[in-house]
Parts: sequence; C-alpha cells; structure tokens
Amino acid sequence: MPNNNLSEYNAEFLVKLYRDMVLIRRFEERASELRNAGHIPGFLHPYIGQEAVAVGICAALGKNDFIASTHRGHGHILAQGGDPKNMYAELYARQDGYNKGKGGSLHLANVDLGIIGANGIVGGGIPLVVGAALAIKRANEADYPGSEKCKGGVSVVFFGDGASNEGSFHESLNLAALWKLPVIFVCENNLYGEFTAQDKHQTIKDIASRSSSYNMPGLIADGNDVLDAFHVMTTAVENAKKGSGPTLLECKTYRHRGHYEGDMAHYRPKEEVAFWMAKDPIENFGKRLIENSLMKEEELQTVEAEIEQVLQDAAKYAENSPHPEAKDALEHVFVETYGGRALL
Amino acid sequence: MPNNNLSEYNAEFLVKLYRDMVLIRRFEERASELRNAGHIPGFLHPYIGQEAVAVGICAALGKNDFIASTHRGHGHILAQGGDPKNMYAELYARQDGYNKGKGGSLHLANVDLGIIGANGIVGGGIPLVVGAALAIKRANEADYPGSEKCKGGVSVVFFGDGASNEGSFHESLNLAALWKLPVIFVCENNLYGEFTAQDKHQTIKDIASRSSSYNMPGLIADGNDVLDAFHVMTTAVENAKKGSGPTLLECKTYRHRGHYEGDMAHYRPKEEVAFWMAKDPIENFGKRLIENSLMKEEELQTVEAEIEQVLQDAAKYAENSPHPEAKDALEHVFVETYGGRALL
Amino acid sequence: MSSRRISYSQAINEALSEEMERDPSILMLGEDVAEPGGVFGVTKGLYQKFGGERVLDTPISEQALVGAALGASLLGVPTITEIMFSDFVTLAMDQLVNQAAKFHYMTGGRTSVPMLVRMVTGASGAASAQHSQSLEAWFTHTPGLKVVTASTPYEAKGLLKSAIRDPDPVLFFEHKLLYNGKGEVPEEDYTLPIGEGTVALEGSDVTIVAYLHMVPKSLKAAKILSAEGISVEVWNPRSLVPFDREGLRQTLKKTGRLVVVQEAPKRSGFGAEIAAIAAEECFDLIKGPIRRVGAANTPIPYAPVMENLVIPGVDDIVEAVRRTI
Amino acid sequence: MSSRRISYSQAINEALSEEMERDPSILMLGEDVAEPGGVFGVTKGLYQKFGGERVLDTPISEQALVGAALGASLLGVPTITEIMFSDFVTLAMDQLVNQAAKFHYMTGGRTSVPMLVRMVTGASGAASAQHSQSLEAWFTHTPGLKVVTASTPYEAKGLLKSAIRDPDPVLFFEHKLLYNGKGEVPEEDYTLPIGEGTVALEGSDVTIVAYLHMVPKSLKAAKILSAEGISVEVWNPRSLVPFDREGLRQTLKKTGRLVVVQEAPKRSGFGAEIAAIAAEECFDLIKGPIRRVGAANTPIPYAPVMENLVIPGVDDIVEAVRRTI
Ligand SMILES: Cc1ncc(C[n+]2csc(CCOP(=O)(O)OP(=O)(O)O)c2C)c(N)n1
Ligand SMILES: Cc1ncc(C[n+]2csc(CCOP(=O)(O)OP(=O)(O)O)c2C)c(N)n1
Ligand SMILES: [Mg+2]
Ligand SMILES: [Mg+2]
Repeated sequence: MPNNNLSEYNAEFLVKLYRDMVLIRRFEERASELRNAGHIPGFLHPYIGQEAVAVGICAALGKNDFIASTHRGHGHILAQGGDPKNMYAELYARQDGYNKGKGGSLHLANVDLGIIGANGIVGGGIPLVVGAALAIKRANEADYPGSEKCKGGVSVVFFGDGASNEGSFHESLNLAALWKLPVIFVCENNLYGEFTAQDKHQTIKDIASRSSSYNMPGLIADGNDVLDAFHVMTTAVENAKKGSGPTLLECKTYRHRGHYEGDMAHYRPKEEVAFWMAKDPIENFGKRLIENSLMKEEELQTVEAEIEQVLQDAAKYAENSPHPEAKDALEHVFVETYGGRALL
Repeated sequence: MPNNNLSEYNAEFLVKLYRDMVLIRRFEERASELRNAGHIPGFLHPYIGQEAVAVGICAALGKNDFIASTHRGHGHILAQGGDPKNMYAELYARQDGYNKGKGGSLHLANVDLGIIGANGIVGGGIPLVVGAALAIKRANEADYPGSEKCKGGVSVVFFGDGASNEGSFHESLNLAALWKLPVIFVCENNLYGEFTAQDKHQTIKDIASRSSSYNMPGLIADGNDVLDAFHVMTTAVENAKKGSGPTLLECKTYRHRGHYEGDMAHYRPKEEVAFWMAKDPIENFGKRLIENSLMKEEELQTVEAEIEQVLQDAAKYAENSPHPEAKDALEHVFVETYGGRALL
Repeated sequence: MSSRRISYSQAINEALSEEMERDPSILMLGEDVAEPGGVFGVTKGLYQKFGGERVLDTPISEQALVGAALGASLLGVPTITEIMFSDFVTLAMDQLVNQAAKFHYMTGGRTSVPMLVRMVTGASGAASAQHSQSLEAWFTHTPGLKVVTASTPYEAKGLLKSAIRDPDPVLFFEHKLLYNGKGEVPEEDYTLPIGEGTVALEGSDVTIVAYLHMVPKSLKAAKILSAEGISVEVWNPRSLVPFDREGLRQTLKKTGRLVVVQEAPKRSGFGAEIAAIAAEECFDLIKGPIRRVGAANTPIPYAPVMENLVIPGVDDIVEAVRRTI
Repeated sequence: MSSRRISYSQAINEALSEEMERDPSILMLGEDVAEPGGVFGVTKGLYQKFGGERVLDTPISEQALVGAALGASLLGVPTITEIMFSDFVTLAMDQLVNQAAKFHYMTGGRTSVPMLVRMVTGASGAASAQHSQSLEAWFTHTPGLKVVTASTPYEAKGLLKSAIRDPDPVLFFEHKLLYNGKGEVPEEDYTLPIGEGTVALEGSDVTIVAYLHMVPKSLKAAKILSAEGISVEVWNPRSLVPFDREGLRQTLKKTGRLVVVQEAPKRSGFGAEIAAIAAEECFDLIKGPIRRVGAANTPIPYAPVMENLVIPGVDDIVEAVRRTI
C-alpha cells in the first residue's frame, strides 16, 4: 500500500488528521502565551513541529488501546482524545484539570481515555506500557471485572532519542519481545535531548536499528508526514494485535522551538533549523490537501477559526475553574488510608 | 592469523594457558570442598567449565590493564594474577584475605593487580569499567600523581548472558562507544542466568549482535577454546589501545555445575550437559598440546601435582591466617573520619 | 479456628496461592519465581498451579520488572512482584518512588496501583554487603508507599493477604532468617489488619519496639531481663506505614521507657522515626532517654565475627534495656 | 580577608573552577553540564575553560554516568558529577548505594572513592512530584556516604571545596531556591570543615535545627518570634554525615528546647534522626516535646496553593516554636 497516497484514504479522515495537528500546534502556541502571561506556573516543553507523529500514531489506535507519554506530552494527549478544556485547566493548576491540579504538564493522565500519563522522568514511561500490555494479555485470556476495558488492545509509548539511552529502554524492549506483548515503542527522534545533539549522545543515526537487539521489527517513519506515521503504525498495530509481538517505530522529526519555554535553542545550526522548518508537517499536509482538492484554502481557514474558538473556550474554562483548596494537597496519597493512619 | 593454530604460539605461553586453566578448575573444586567442610561461610558460584574465557582474555592483558568481574569471579581474578593464598584467605573470612575478610567471594578485589572487583550485583561492574577507561584516557592526556598506573591501559568487564538484559549494559555500551573509550565488554554466555535458560530471558542467540546498537564491533569467540578467546581478545585490545574504541566480545561457554554451590541444576537437559561436557576446555586443550607434542601426558600430571601443592599451601595459609577481630568491622567505612565523627 | 504449625515461607506461599485463587486477575512476576519456585523456595508450586500465564519468570531487569508490575496494576491487574534480595531494589527505585508511589496522587486520585512487592531482606549467612541490607526506612520516607513487615508465620500469612488486597502499592518485607521458623497458623482464611501493632509480650518496666527478625531477638532479650527482675513489654508495629501511633502510646503509658530496635543501620532508620514520634507526641509519658538499637553505621561485612558485631544481637538489646532502667 | 557579594550558584561555580585548576586529574560529568553550562547555569564557562576532555556532557543514562564517575574515582581520578534534579538519582541508586558507598569498606580499606555528586534538590516553581524531592535522608541511612548541605554562598563555596578534596564519596546537596541568593564570599581561597555545625543565629529560649533552604526560613521565623519576645537560636549542622553531635549538645545546653526543621516529608526524614539523637543523648537537657517540622507526607503537588501547604513555611516554623515554649 503506497502509504503516501492520499487517494487511499477518505477525505473526512484526512481532514481530521489535519485538524488534529492544527489543534496541537495552536494549543501549544497558546499555552506558551498563557505561561508568559503568568497563568501557568510550571514547566512547558512545547510539541510544536512534531504534530504529525502524535496524530499519525494515535489515528491508528482505538478503544482499549493505551498510550504513555513524556515531558513533551500535550500533543500525544490531544491526539488520543484529551480535551483541551481539562488540559488547560490542569496547566492552570485548577480543580477541573485532568489531575485536579496535582499533576501539571508533566503528569497529565487519563486512563479512561487510554492515557497512562505524561512523565517527568526520561524513559520512565517505557516500562509502564510493558505492564499495560501484560494487563491486555491477561484480559485476553480471562474475564474479570474490568477486563473488558483492555481486551484486544495494544499499548504504545512515546519517547525521545535521548530516552533511547536509558536502561529502561533496553530492559523494556527485551521484556516485551520475550513475552511477545502487544506494545509499540514509538521513538520520536527530534535530533536533540535537551541541548545535546544526537551525535553527541549516541553513535547511531537510526534508533530503529536497536530493535535487532531484541529480534524485534524496527521501522522508520517520516515523522513530519502524518500519513507515513499512520501507515507504518498501522502495520505495527496489526502485528501486535495478531500476536506477533512488539515493534520499535522511529519517527524522524524536529522540534521547532527550544527544549522548554525559555530555551532559545542557540545550539542548533541555522541551516538545520531552516531545513526542518521547510518540512513543517502542517503546512505541507495542508498544501497537499489543497493540491489534491480535498480541502480549499478557505476551509483551512475555517479549521483555524474553529480551533481558535475551541482553545479560547478551553482557556476560559480553565480560567473559570476553581483553584484547588490548599488542604486538597492532603488527599489522594492513598486509596485506603485506614482511617487516616496512613497519612500521618 | 589462524587463531587456532598452536604453531603460532610459543610453547611456554601455551603451557601457561593450560596451567592457569587447571589452577582455576582445581581452585574451584577445592573451594567447594572447603565450603562443604564448613571453612567458607558465604555463597560460592563456581567457574568450572568456563576457564578458557578468563584465561584467554586475561592472557591478552598486561600492566595498566584493569578487569571488573562478577559473582562468578574467582576464575577472572586468578587469571589476572590473583594469589590463591589471599583468595582462599578471603573466602575463609580471614585477615590475610584480599579484602581482610570484609568482602568474601562476591567482592574480591585488588586494584594494584588491576582487579576492580567481583560484584554481587548482576551488571553492576559494567559501568565501573567505563569509568576506569575514562581514568585511563585522562592518564593518557595528562600527568598527575598516579597517572602512570593506568596510562596506556584498557579496561575489561566480564558479565553473563543474564546481565546483558540489565539497563547498565545498555547505558554503559552507549557511553563507551560515544567516548571511544578503551573498554572490552566480555560477555560470557553460559546459556543460563541462574535457573533460566537464555531463550527464556532474551530473544536473540548472539549477544554480540547487540553491539550494533552502539555502532561498536561485536565479536564472538569459542569460550571453550582458550586460544580462540585469546586471539579474538587480542584484536579487541589492539583496537582499544589505538583509539578505535570499545568492543563487545561474546564468549560462548557453559558452566559445568549449578548456579551456586547447592544447586543441582536439574533444569538443564541431559543432552545439553553431555554436549558441553565433551567440550571441556581443559581436557581438550591438554589433548591438543599432547597431539602437537607440546606437552607430554606426564607433564600434564606434573602440572596437576604442582597446582595441588599450590592450593594445599593456599588453603593452609588461609586456615592459619588470623580471624579478623569483631571490632575491625567498624573500620574502613571512610578514609577520612573527621576524628570519628563520620562513624557515629 | 483450627490451626497447625507451618513455616513462615509456607505461610507466605499459602497466602500467595489463596489470593491468586480468589482473584483470577492477579499476576505474579519475578526472577526465577515461576518454574524454579524462587531462590528461597517461597513461590514453589505456584507456577505449576496457576500456569505460566499468571506466574512469570522475568529476565534480570529489575527496572522493567517493577515498571511492568506497575503498568499492569494501573490497568486493574493486581501484581505481586518479588525482589529476590531487597538490595536489588536499588535498580528499580525510579519505578517505585517516582512512578508507583505517586501515580494515585499525581492523577488527583483518578488511578490506583494495587501492586505488592515482596522484599526479601536482612542479613543471613555471610552474604556480605550487597545481599544483606535492610532498606525499609527509605520507603517509609516515600509518601505513597505502604510498608508492611511480618515476624511470624501467623503475621506473614494474615498481613500478606491484607497487603495483596490493599488498593495501594505495598512493600512487604520478609526476613530471610525467619523463612524456616515455624508457628501456629489457622487453617481457615483470615487476614490481619494493616496499621495495627501488637503486643508480642506484656510487661511493665520498659517497652521494646521491634519488627521483623528483631521481634524474636527482643523476646529472647526480654526473657533474660525477666530473670533480672526487669519486666519488658515487646511491641511490634507490624506495619511501618501506616504506623500505629495509638498502639505506641498505649504501651508507653504502661512503661514510660522506650528502646527501639531495628536491624538496619542505626542512623536514619525507621527506629529514628519511632523515637522521634515518641519524643514529640508522648513526651509526657517518657521517663528517660529513648534508646535505639540498630546496626553499626557500616556496610555489612563478610566475616561472621564482624557481621555479628554489626547486626544487633540479643546482648545489645539486653544492654540497651538495662541502661534505660 | 577581602570579600564580595556573589550568588550561591556563582560560589559553586568558583569552587568547581578553582578545584579543577588545582588538581588536573579531576573530571566533571553530567547531563548538559559542559557546553550548555548546566540547566541551572551552575557549570557555565567550565567547559570553555577546561575543555571537553575534562568537562563532559553525558547521554541521559544516570546509571552509567554515576558508575563511570565511580570507576574513574577508583583509579585515582576524582570526579564531580551533577544530578540535574536529585529525583533522577533514583536511576543510579545501585551505583551509589551498593557500589560507591561500600567499595572502600568491602575491600578492607584497600581502595578509595574520591567522588563528589552534586544533588540539585528541593521544591521550586511548581515543578511537581518528580522534580521537587528532598531525598537526603536516604543517603544518611547508607553507611559509606557523606552528606553535605549548603545554605549560603559562603557555605556553598567553602564546603564544596572541602567535599571535593574529601577522599570519600560525598553527596553535596544544593537547593534550587538558593541559587540566585547573594552573600559575602571571601576573595581568597578558603574551605569550611565538614562535620562542624554553625550557629546561624544566637538565642536562648529554643533551638531550631535547620539546613539548606530551611535556614533562611528559620531565620525569618526567628525574627517574627523575637518580636514576641521569644529568643531563638538557629543551628545549622551543615553536614548531615558526619553530624556534629557536640554542636547539637551545645545549643541544647543553652535552650533545652528543640524544633527540627526539614523540607523533606516529615516521616523518616533526617529530622527524625536529629530528634532521636537529642532524645537519646541529650535527654538530660530537654525540657519539653521535641517538635519536628517537615513537609506533609505527600508527594509534591503541582498547584502552588497546594505546594505551599505541603512544603514547610515560615508560619509552620513559627507555630512549632510557639508550641514548644
Ligand atoms: C531521568 C531523567 N534524566 C534527565 C531528565 C531531564 N530532561 C528532561 S527532558 C530531557 C531531554 C529528553 O530528550 P529526548 O528523550 O530526546 O526527548 P525530547 O525532549 O527531545 O522530546 C532531559 C535530559 C529527566 N527529566 N529525567
Ligand atoms: C541486580 C541483581 N539481580 C539479581 C541477582 C541475583 N543473581 C545472582 S547471579 C544471577 C544470574 C546471573 O546470570 P548471568 O549474568 O548469565 O551470569 P552467570 O551466573 O551465568 O555467570 C542472578 C539473577 C543479582 N545478584 N543482582
Ligand atoms: Mg529528543
Ligand atoms: Mg549466564
């Protein structure tokens, strides 16, 4: 199947991919503004530039599928169905945030939506999806209360080029391969871990090649091409669901901005930045949609306008959401507190 | 160079290889007896069957080279020049032990002999040799008190097939490759991690293949052929010393006994055991020496007799070595105790 | 209730078996816990009974092992994991401390982590510095983790069952030297409540607080002291988190004198927390210095003669009590 | 001695620079410490000054990073390592606890480990549960490690220099909220002794023991209390291991009342150890309950309003002192 051929896909689907990418881009831009305006207290690691990965990958997922994410997680969570309202509310540290203001950007999670969580620890989410896949396997084998929530699913973890040097990467891939678990390990290679370029943190170019250490397929997708990411992911998901085991899928991409809000990213060569800016996943996909008469220029504008509205509403929702009370901090340490004893 | 061709090597060298292997075998057999007789209080993980690896590898090392070892470390330490006297004394938990009775089998070390230590943690020694190589690199670059002790050296770590699934393996190989450090990672694949066969702990057969994840050469040696281990190691050492960086060297071998003293190893198929027993590294090498007229049958017996004497003396030495005093336990927590303050 | 004498390790094995039978979603993971039945034989027969789908041998990959247990637990599959020697938990600290302990909290209570980790702990048989540690205090300092200990077969079975049923991450500490010890255990299903201490021996002059292997040692010490006319109460908190403050207060009401005993190095052990609680909340009851008995602040040496000095012995406890009177 | 006002982070930078100049064998390692000069800018300029052979950026591999530092130190190359957020040390616990802490001991004193690990610690700026922890207590419970803290630029420079020269593994805790604070620091080379506490403020009614960022908070509390006529002595142990027991005793001789303050969760923090030492060794001097102030026993929440409740504030210290009088 020519993965890049728009004619293979129905228009509605393609427009949704485009829309989801725009949503992420604008969500992040606005988050940055809101942070600068003092509404968001914690760190932000913008996903801008990598939208095609999250959207392409999550488009291949359905009910009962789970993702685990990273410090750069907003894109993944939106693509997996996260509501901008509750996400902004969390960034604002309010009661209606997905985590009731307790988590913030680094810990956004919603297991009901299949989101096991962003993560503040580089590589920290990788072992979790091995466990999620183990739960899926158990649910496939047996019925028990709740097993219907993950029967037949796959679990997916996003992580960066930098994270591929953590021990958790190695241990998790080995374990998932050994047990033939339904996991897809999605490495977003954006060429940097913080301020350190890939060639200063590892001696390989294609992280996908590390799959051979586990006798696991290693696939590479153009992470700036949402269809390519979707297509390659579809293969991996099919393999996982039919019991052939995990895949390591590397998406080559780039972040447009610094590592976090405030980083001016002076460590990157101008030409490199220019090269990748020209590969903007949204702009290019929009152009192709127009070229192929799947959308009109005005329709792109309509998408922008709709999303502007969605995000305005979301920011307002966040702003109107009540602050948590200080004493809420003392809740949710445990499910079972033995009459408060466990908290003292 | 035809690595297996005895005529390439001088007779003295070959006899020494044979002798060193016999020393290890008999050292371990006796240790087992001494433990059964109640002289050795702690765990023992016998190296019997793998002697060709330690001897072949360490024969390629010289002054200023360092090894780090494992829980199954006696063979490595003997091959690197450890004195059976001080080793038995340590196993006996006596004052003349290399560690003054504080370490035991799992922690035998002598940095002056280039032995950074056995290790009780699977994979625990792997990062250490990356650091040792860093020290070597520093000594190559600059003069400072002590730099002469490691200038021009290489550092070597032994570890098992089981250890190759630890995160420390992955992180360390990546780091050593990135910094082109003079390290040789020697994986002794004896097909089991404790009671678990290789195909139940990883999905690959050749652990050497994991080197590709670090763009590092991965070599395989017959770990039951001391000359092959020596030959392949020689290449790796040459590369390291000329600045070409690290190598992953897998030695295929087998342990004749259980994981530790007391394990009857019933989990291993009889045919497998028979297959490997027939490949006994010492017996076969002895035969070849005789076939090639490098040693006579009686000379093999002389070696045995000499070693019997060495080990008898060593055991006697250990037995006569004074017990540490109980209060010695309170020493050596720190070099600098600030007048005892640090100990309280 | 009818009962019989079984060993501590058999009591644990029964708890594991009965709980896995009760709840078909529970999985067990660990290094050599399945076919081989565990290095200490504690999980023997479970693989044969529940099959390789439920009892899994893992590679030597502590981080992935604990992380996988957490991931499965998050999706509603309770897990039981063994750390073969608790010293190896140093390789899984991120997954336990940054992930498992904090998930329920960080998600505003929207997830839960029914995860049980069995920690094989303590010094035994000249195992030296990396196979002998008692690390429970670290985890009591990690909000979000529960820490439970057992000192008898009866406690082991009853507390482990409760810990498995607990919806939060629980570290269950088992002491190697207790495995072979036998004791009365009911035939019937029972659980013991987490968060409630127990008076192991009644007395009136001094309270010894002890858990794990220090309980039998303290009982021996009490016997010796009783011959000297000193009446010792031995109180065992059983769970460290949650900790039974009220139980501590009750025993101090009786005795007013306190000796806290732990096997871990004295500095910053859980004994310090107990002493600090007493000095803060029960100061009104305390009649003299609060003494602590713990290991010397050294790594564990190999030679038995040194190990004996480092690890608190019956003598050390006796001596501390004498000095308290 | 002439002096000038510089920031805490500059004081650290100077100590690092001067020590690396003094000893050409020292290496520095960490994530983004070299070319980028560190996430908090603390190592700025050192890469430029000493070159890429001595100041090394590492991959994101905490276990290998700490292990490599240890290996180099064992061969006589002292190392300085940064843990960017001390929370990430959870990934390197084996190398620190099982290896570095025990090497000198396990080898019967035949090796030494001149290894310094800089631990960037504490809550700051809504960094939430995995970037805010204060984990020093764990390491005080690990025999073989020294634990040093700094609360002012003067302490930071003088103690860090001593710690770098120390032949044993030292964890040096730096609090993020202190980095920008300025203070007087001598122009000349100086060191401060490890193992000696300091009276940060003289007083006679109550002693507050505090370290790291709790020192400035305690000084503020003392000011408020002074207006109420309560004279507070603030004593800062500076190093936790070794701990200056004599210094503690001296201040308690003056005041007889003790409030121990730490940022870490209250349960099983180093404050418990201090309280326990006082209750054991200074019971004769103690006039009332020993109070502890510490974080709530929760993970660190994101919302500032909640973080403020969890992390001990000046109010909490004031209140604890009032209750002690
Ligand atoms: C264990 C750990 N080490 C270091 C950090 C600090 N840190 C946060 S993001 C990051 C870079 C991650 O790089 P990569 O995995 O490539 O992801 P990217 O930021 O490029 O999306 C680092 C070092 C961390 N959060 N966790
Ligand atoms: C971190 C850690 N996990 C588990 C163990 C227990 N253990 C000791 S040896 C061993 C097996 C090691 O297998 P391998 O690396 O293949 O070495 P071999 O014993 O075959 O020489 C295990 C699991 C340990 N010592 N350290
Ligand atoms: Mg990256
Ligand atoms: Mg093996």
